[in-house]
Amino acid sequence: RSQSDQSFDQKSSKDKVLIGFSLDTLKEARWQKDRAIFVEAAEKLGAEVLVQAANSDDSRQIQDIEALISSQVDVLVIVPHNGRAMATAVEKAHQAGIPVIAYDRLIRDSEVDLYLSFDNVKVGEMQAQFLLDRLPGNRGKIIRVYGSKTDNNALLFKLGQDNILQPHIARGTIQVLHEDWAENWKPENGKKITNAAITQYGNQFEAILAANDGTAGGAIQALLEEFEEKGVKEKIIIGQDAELVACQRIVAGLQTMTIYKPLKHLATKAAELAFRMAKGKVIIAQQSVFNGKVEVPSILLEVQVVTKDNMIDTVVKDDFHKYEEIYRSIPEEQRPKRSR
Amino acid sequence: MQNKLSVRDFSMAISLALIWLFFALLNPNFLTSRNISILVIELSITAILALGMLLVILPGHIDLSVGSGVGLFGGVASVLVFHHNWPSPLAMTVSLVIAITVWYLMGTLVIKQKIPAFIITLGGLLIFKGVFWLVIKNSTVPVTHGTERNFYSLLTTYYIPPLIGYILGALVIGSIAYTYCFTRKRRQSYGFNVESAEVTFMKLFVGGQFIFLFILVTNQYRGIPLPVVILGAVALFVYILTQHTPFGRHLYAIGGNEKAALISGIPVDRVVIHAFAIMGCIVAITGFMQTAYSGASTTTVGDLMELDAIAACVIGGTSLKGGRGSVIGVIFGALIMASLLNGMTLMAISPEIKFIARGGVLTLAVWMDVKLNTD
Amino acid sequence: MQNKLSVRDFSMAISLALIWLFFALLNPNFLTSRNISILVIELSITAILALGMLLVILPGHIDLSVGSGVGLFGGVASVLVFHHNWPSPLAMTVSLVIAITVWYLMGTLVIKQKIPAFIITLGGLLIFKGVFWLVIKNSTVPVTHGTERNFYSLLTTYYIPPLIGYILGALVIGSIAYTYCFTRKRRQSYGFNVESAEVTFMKLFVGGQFIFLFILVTNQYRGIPLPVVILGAVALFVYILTQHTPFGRHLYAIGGNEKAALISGIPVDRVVIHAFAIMGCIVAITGFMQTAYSGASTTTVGDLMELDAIAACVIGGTSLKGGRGSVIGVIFGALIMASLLNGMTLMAISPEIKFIARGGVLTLAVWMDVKLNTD
Amino acid sequence: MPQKQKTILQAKSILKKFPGVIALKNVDLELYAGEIYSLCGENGAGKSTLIKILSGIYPAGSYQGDLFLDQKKMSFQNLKDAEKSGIAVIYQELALVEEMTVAENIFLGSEPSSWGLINWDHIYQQAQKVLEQFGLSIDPSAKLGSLGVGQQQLVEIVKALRKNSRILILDEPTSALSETEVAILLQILLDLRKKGISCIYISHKLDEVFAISDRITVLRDGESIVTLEAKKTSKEEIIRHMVGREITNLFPREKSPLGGILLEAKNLYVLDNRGEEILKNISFQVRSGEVLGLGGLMGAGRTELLMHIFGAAGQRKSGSIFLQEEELKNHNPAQSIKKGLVLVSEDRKIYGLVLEQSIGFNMSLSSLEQFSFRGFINQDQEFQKNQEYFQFLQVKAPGLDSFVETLSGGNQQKVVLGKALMTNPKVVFLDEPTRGIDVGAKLEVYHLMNRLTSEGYAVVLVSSELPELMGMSDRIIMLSEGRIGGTFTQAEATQEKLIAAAMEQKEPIEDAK
Ligand SMILES: Nc1ncnc2c1ncn2[C@@H]1O[C@H](COP(=O)(O)OP(=O)(O)OP(=O)(O)O)[C@@H](O)[C@H]1O
Ligand SMILES: Nc1ncnc2c1ncn2[C@@H]1O[C@H](COP(=O)(O)OP(=O)(O)OP(=O)(O)O)[C@@H](O)[C@H]1O
Ligand SMILES: [Mg+2]
Ligand SMILES: [Mg+2]
Repeated sequence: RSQSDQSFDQKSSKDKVLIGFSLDTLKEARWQKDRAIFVEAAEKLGAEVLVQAANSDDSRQIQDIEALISSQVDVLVIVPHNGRAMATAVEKAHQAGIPVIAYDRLIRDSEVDLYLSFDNVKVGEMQAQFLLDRLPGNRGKIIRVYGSKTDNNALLFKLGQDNILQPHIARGTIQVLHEDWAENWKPENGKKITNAAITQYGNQFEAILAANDGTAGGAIQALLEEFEEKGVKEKIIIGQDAELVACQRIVAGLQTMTIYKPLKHLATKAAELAFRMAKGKVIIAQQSVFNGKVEVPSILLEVQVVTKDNMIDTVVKDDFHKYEEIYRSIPEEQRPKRSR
Repeated sequence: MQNKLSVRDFSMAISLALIWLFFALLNPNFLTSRNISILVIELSITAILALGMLLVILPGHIDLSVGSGVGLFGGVASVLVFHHNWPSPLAMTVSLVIAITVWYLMGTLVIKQKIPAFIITLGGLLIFKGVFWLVIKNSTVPVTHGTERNFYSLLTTYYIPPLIGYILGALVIGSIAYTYCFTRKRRQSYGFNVESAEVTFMKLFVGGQFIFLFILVTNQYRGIPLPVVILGAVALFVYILTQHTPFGRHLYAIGGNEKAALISGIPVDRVVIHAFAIMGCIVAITGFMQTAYSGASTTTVGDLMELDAIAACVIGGTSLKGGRGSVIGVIFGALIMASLLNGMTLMAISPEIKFIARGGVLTLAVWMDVKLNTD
Repeated sequence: MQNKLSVRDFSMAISLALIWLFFALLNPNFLTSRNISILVIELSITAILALGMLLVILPGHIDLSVGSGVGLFGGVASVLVFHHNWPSPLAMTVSLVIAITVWYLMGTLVIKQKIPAFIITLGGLLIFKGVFWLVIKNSTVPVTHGTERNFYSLLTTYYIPPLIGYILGALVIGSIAYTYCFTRKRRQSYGFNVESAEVTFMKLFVGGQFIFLFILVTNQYRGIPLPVVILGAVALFVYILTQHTPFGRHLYAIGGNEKAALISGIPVDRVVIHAFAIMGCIVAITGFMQTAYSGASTTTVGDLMELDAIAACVIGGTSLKGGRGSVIGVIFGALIMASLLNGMTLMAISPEIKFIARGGVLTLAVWMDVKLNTD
Repeated sequence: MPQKQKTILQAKSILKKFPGVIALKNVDLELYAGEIYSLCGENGAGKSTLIKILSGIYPAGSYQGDLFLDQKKMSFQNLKDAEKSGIAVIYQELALVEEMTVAENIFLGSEPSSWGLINWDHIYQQAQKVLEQFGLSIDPSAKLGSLGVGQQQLVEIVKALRKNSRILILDEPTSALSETEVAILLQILLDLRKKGISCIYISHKLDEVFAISDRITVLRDGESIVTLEAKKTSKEEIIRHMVGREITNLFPREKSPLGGILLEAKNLYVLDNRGEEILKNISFQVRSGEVLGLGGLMGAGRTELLMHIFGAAGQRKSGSIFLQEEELKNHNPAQSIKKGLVLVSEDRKIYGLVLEQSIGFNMSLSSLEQFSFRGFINQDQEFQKNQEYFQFLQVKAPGLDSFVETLSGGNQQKVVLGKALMTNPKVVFLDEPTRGIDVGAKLEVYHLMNRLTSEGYAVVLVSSELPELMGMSDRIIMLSEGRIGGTFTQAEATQEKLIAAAMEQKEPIEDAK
C-alpha cells in the first residue's frame, strides 16, 4: 500500500461494509439478474453495494473502478469486459489496498485475489458437445454465428466450440457451410448472417450454432420467414444465457437448447465471499487457475444444458424465470407439470 | 436542377452498377430473387429514415437522434404489444403520436430557443437511448407472442401476392405515364418547349421495364415485400412535398438563404418545426420496421442508424449546408449502402474489412459525384 | 469578441458551479483530492481532443474520424511496443508521424477534391476502425510488458512531485501576471483605454488562487497529474495559434467568409490542410493518453470520442458553421462533460440515467449559453 | 408646404437607437399619393434604417415615433403586416436564393397552389409575362446564381413589383445596374407613378434622383435636413445639404506623370468555370501613375477579367499576363497580393468582408504578415495601423471593434478599401468602387486614386457609371461580350462613343425622361 493513500485511510473507517460491483454491461437481461441477485444477497448480509456498468467499453470500466476506489469500497467485484485490460484496474485497487474478485470472467496478468465463474470456454465446449450428440452419427452441415469479434468473450466461446469441433471438421464429418461474426451481438446481424447462409445453401444445413440467445433469436427469425414454423422445428438451434425469450422458444420447440448458468449460486456465493473478504477473512478455494501471472484461487461452478425436457428442474426450479412467463404462449393442457 | 439531378443520378447509377457487378461476379447468389428481395427489405428501412433526414437537412439542420429514436419507439410499441397485450395497430399509433410530439418539441427548441439542431439532437440521442433501455428494461421484447403473426410482425415479413403485385405495378407505370404525358401536353399548350416525343417514350419505356423486371424478380421469390411498398409511399409523399408544395420549396429556400426566405415572407419557424414533426413520424415508422425486422426490441436496435441515414443523404448529393438535395438521390444513396452491406454479409467478409469497404465506397461515391458535377 | 467570450465563460462557469455543487452535496467523495485528480485526468483527454477539433471547426469543417483515429494510433504505438519491443518514445513518434500524414491527406482530399469533410471523415471513421482492429488483431495489446513502466504507460500514471508542482505553479502564475501587466502598460502607452488596475489585479488574484488551490488539492493525493500538464501545453499552443498568429486569424476568416478570405489573399487551401495536420497530431497524442489510461489497446478504445469532442466544442460556444469559438470555451465545455460523467460514475448511477442526464445537461448548458449571449 | 396632395404614408418623429449609434433622430417623413419621393444622404445617414422601420423589419416598439397609413396609426410587427397594407420593399442587400430558378425566386413566399400543390407551369408562364412586361430578357427557368449581380438585382425588383402594391420602396436599386438597366427601371417607375402608385426612392446617383423624383428629402447623421421640390432645386444644393459643405468638382482627377508599364495583358482568352469563353483576345497595358477605366454593360466580362488577372477566376486558354515584367501564370490571389496587385471586389458582402467580425479584423486581414515577426502578430502595431486607416477613410462607426455587419453599405465599402490599401500595392483593381457610396465618400475614393497615382501606383477602375468612368480615368477600354469594343483617351471619350463601343455599333439608347 503506497503511503500516499493514507490520507484517505483514516476516512475509510466506516462500520458498514461497502462492496463495489463493476459490470461490463447491463445491456443484456442476464446481467440485470446478476446485479439483482448479488445486491439482494449482499444487503441480506448487511453490506452496501455500489453498482457500475461500462457499456462494454474498457476505458469506461476503468473510470468506473476508479470511481469505486474513490468511494472507498472495501472490496471490488469486477466483471471485466476485457480480462486483459482490467489488469490495470486490479493494480489501482491494490494500491488503494482493496481486494479484487473476478466475477464470471478471469482477469489476466494480474494478482487478482479470487475468481468465481462459469468457465466461458467450457460453455463453448458444452454447446459444441450437445450439437455433436444431437447430430446423427456426429456428422452434418452446420452454420456458425459468432458473437462480436471485438468482444474477448466471443473469442472464448468460439475457442471452446473449436476445441470440440475442430477434429470433426478436420475429418470432414462436420461441415461448416457458413460462419460469420455478428457485430455488437446484434440479433439483426444474426438474422442477416442466417439469411446469407440460406440464400447460398437453402435448406441443406441441420444446425445453427449461435453465440448467444440474442443472435440465435435473429437466426430463428430468418428461419421462420423462410421455412415457416415446422421447418424451424426440424433444425437444431443452439444458444446460450437462458434468456426468457429463449426459454419460451425452447418450450415452443423453436430453439433446441440454451446454456443455463445458475446465476443465483454464482451471485450469492460472490456476495458472501466478497463480504468475508471485506471483513478481512481468508478465503480457501480448492481450484486455481493460472492467469498468465499467478495461480488465482478459483471457484468454478457448473453450467447446465437446458432443453425442453429439463426446463422445469433447472430454470424454473431455481426460479430463474417464472413458470407462467416461460409457458405463457403454451396452452395450459400442453404444459408439463411443475415439480411440487 | 432537373438536369443537374440526372447527372448526379447518373454518377450514382455507375457506382451502383459497379458494386452490383462486383458482387454478382464474386458470388452468383447475389442476384438470386431471394437475395434481391432481402436486399430491398434492408434498403427500405435505411431509405425511409434517410428520406426523413432529407427534410431536416434541406433547411440546413441535422438530426443525430434518429438512431436511438428508432430503437425507442420500436421498443415502446413492442412493450405495449408484448407486455400489455395491446392490439399492435393501436400500440403503434400511440408510439407514433408520441414520436411526432417529441420531434415537434425538438424542432421548437431548435427554432425558438436558437439551440443548434446538432446539440438538441445529440442530447436527444443520449436521452432517447436512456429512456429506451428503461422502457424495455434492457431485456428482449418480441414484437409478437411466440410465432403468431400480428400487424407489427408482418411489417417486414409480408409479401404482396404475385398477381396483386403485377396489378400494382401496372397501376404505377400507368399513372406515371399518364401524368408524364399530361404535363407534357399542358406544357406545350403553355408554349414551353418540351423534349421530343421519342425521348419521352424511351424514358417511360425504360422506367416501366425496370419496375416490371423488379416485380418479376421479386415474384419469383414471394412477391413484392411490404417494406418496398411502404418505401414507395413515403418516397412519393416526400417527393411531392419537396417538389410540388410551397412547404417543400420553402425548405429549399430556407436552406439556400434563410434571410432571403424571411424577407420573402416565408414562415421559417413553422416550416422547420413541421419538418421536424414529419421526421418524428418517419422515425417511428422506421422504428417499427427495424424492430419487426430483428423480430424483437433489444438494446442495440437502431444503433448508429443516424450515420447511415446521413450518409445516404450525402452520397445522394444532399448538401449538409442545406438548400440542395433530392428524393431520387437519397434513395440511390441508400441503395448503394444497402447493396454493399448485403453483398459483404453474403460473402461473410470479416467485420474489419466490412468497415474499410464501407468507408472506402462512401468516400468514392461522393468523390465521383463531386467530379461529375463540377465538370 | 473578448467581452462576448467572457459572458459565455461566465454562463458556463455557472453551469459548472451548479454541477459541482450538486455532486459535492450528494457525495462527499466528489471533492476528495483523489477524485479531483482522477477527474482532471479524464478531463485532459477529452479537452485535448476537443482543442484539436476546434481548429477543424473554426474554418467550417468537421472531423468525425477522431474517435477511431484515437484507437488506431494508440494501437499502432502499443503494438510496436508490446509485440515488436520498440522503445516506447520511438514507437509513439512513428505513430504520431503516420497520424499527421494521414490527416494531411484527408485535409488535401477535403480541399482539392471538394469532398465535404463530413464525408471524408465519416469514411475515415469506418476505415480507421477496420484498420485498427486489423492492427491489434481484435486482441488486447498492453502499453507495456507486465507491470514495468515505460514512457507510454507513464503518460497517465505519472504525477509531478509536490515540490516541483508548486514551483511550476508559481512560474505559471508569475508569467501570466507578467505578460498581463506588460501588455496592459503597453496598451496604455499607446493610449487605448484599458480596464482599471483593480479589475486587473482581482482577475490575476482570483486566477492565481485557483491555480494554487488546484495544486494544493492534487498534491494532497499524488501531485499534479502529467495529463494536466500536457493539456496545459496543448491549450497554450492552440490559444497562441488562434489568437496571436496569422494562421489563427485565417482560420476565423475562412470560417466567416471563405470567398472573402480567398480574395483577401489568404492561402485558404494550405491553412485548412495544416489545420487538419495539427488535428492529426493531436489525435495521436490523445490516442496515446487514452490507451495508456486503459492500460492496453482494446477494440473499444476511442469509441464515440468524436461526439464528446464536438460536444465539448459546441458547449464551449463554438459555432459549427465556423468562424466562432475559443480555447477557454472549449476547455470549459470539456470540463462540464467530464465533471458530469465523473460525478455520476462516482454515485454509481445506472447507465440509462447516465445517458439521460448527459443529454439533458448538454442541452441545458448550450441553452443557458445561448440565452446569456442573446440578452 | 401647402397640402395639395393627399398624404398616404406618414412617419412622425422617428427615433432609432443602436448600441453605440443613434441611427435616426426625430425624422419626419410624408409621402403623397402617386409621387416619387427620394431620400438622399451620406452613408450611414440612416436611409436604410428608416426604410426598415417603414417596412416592419424593425417591429413597432423597437423604435420611438409613430407611423400613419391614410391617417390611420400603424404598428407593423413584421414584413407581412407591411405587405398586407400594400408596402413593397426592395432592399440594399439582395433577398434571393441563388440555388433556385428566376421564376421560383419571383414567386418565393407566395407560390400559387391548388390543393396544396404548386402549379409550376403557371408560375413559369407568369414569370415569363412579368419579365417581358418589364422589358427584361431573362430566362425564368435559369438558375439565379448563374446571372450577373445586375440581372439578379432586376429579378429582385420584378419580384417586388409583382405584388402590385400601393407603395413601393427602393433602397439603392440601381447600385448594381448598368446604364441600360437603369433606364429600364426608371421607365418602370415613371409608368407606375402614372398608375398612381407612390414610391420612395433611395440612391446615391443624383442624376437618377433628379430624373424621376417629385420631392427630395436629405438626411444627414440621422436627421432630416430639408425637403425640396425636385424642380425647384439643383444637384449642387442637394449635395451641399448632404455633406454640409460646397463640393465644386465632382470628378477631381489630377493627372500624374506616366511611368513604366506595371501591368500588361497579351491576347488573353479565358474560359469560365462552365468552360464558356467569356474573355476573348484581351490586350492592354497599365503604366504607373495611370488610371485605366474599364467600361461595359452588365455581363461584359469586366469582373471576370479583373478576377482572372488577380488569379481568382477562370482558366486561361491562351495569352499571358505580366506584372512588373514578371509573368503571372496559374497564380492565386495570395501571390498576386505579394507581388503588389490587389482587388476591391464589386460585391463586398460576398467577396469583401467577414461580416461577423470586427472592423479591425477585416482591415488588417490581408496584411497580417506586416505586423507579425517570428510568426506572431504584434497586436499593438496592428491596432495602430487599423486606427490610421480607420481615421483616414473616416469610417462612420463607434470603433474598430464594432462588427462590420452593423455598418451601413458605404462604410462597409470603406473597410474593404482600407483592407486593400493596407497591403501597400503597386497596381490596384477597383471593381465598382463607388457602388452604393455617397458623394462625400466617392470624393474620398477619387482623392485616394489621385494620391495613389501620384505616388506611382497604377489603378484599374471598373465602373458602370459613364460620368465617373470619363471623369476619373486617363484611358478607357470598353468591353463588350468579352471583347475589347474600343479604347479611348479621356479627351476623345463621349457618352455616345462609349456606349456605342460597349454595344458594338448598336445605337445608344437615350436616357429615360
Ligand atoms: N444593426 C445595426 N446595429 C448597429 N448599428 C447599425 C445597425 N444598422 C445600422 N446601423 C448604423 O445606423 C446608421 C445608419 O445606417 P443605414 O444603413 O441606415 O445608413 P444608410 O443611409 O443606409 O447608408 P448607405 O447609404 O451606406 O446604405 C449607420 O451609422 C449604421 O452604422
Ligand atoms: N457567378 C457567376 N456564375 C456564372 N456566370 C457568371 C457569374 N458571374 C458572372 N457570370 C457571367 O460571366 C460573364 C461576365 O460577368 P461579369 O460579372 O464579369 O460581368 P461584368 O462586366 O463584371 O458586369 P457586372 O460585374 O457589372 O455584373 C457574364 O456572362 C455573366 O453572366
Ligand atoms: Mg443603406
Ligand atoms: Mg462586374
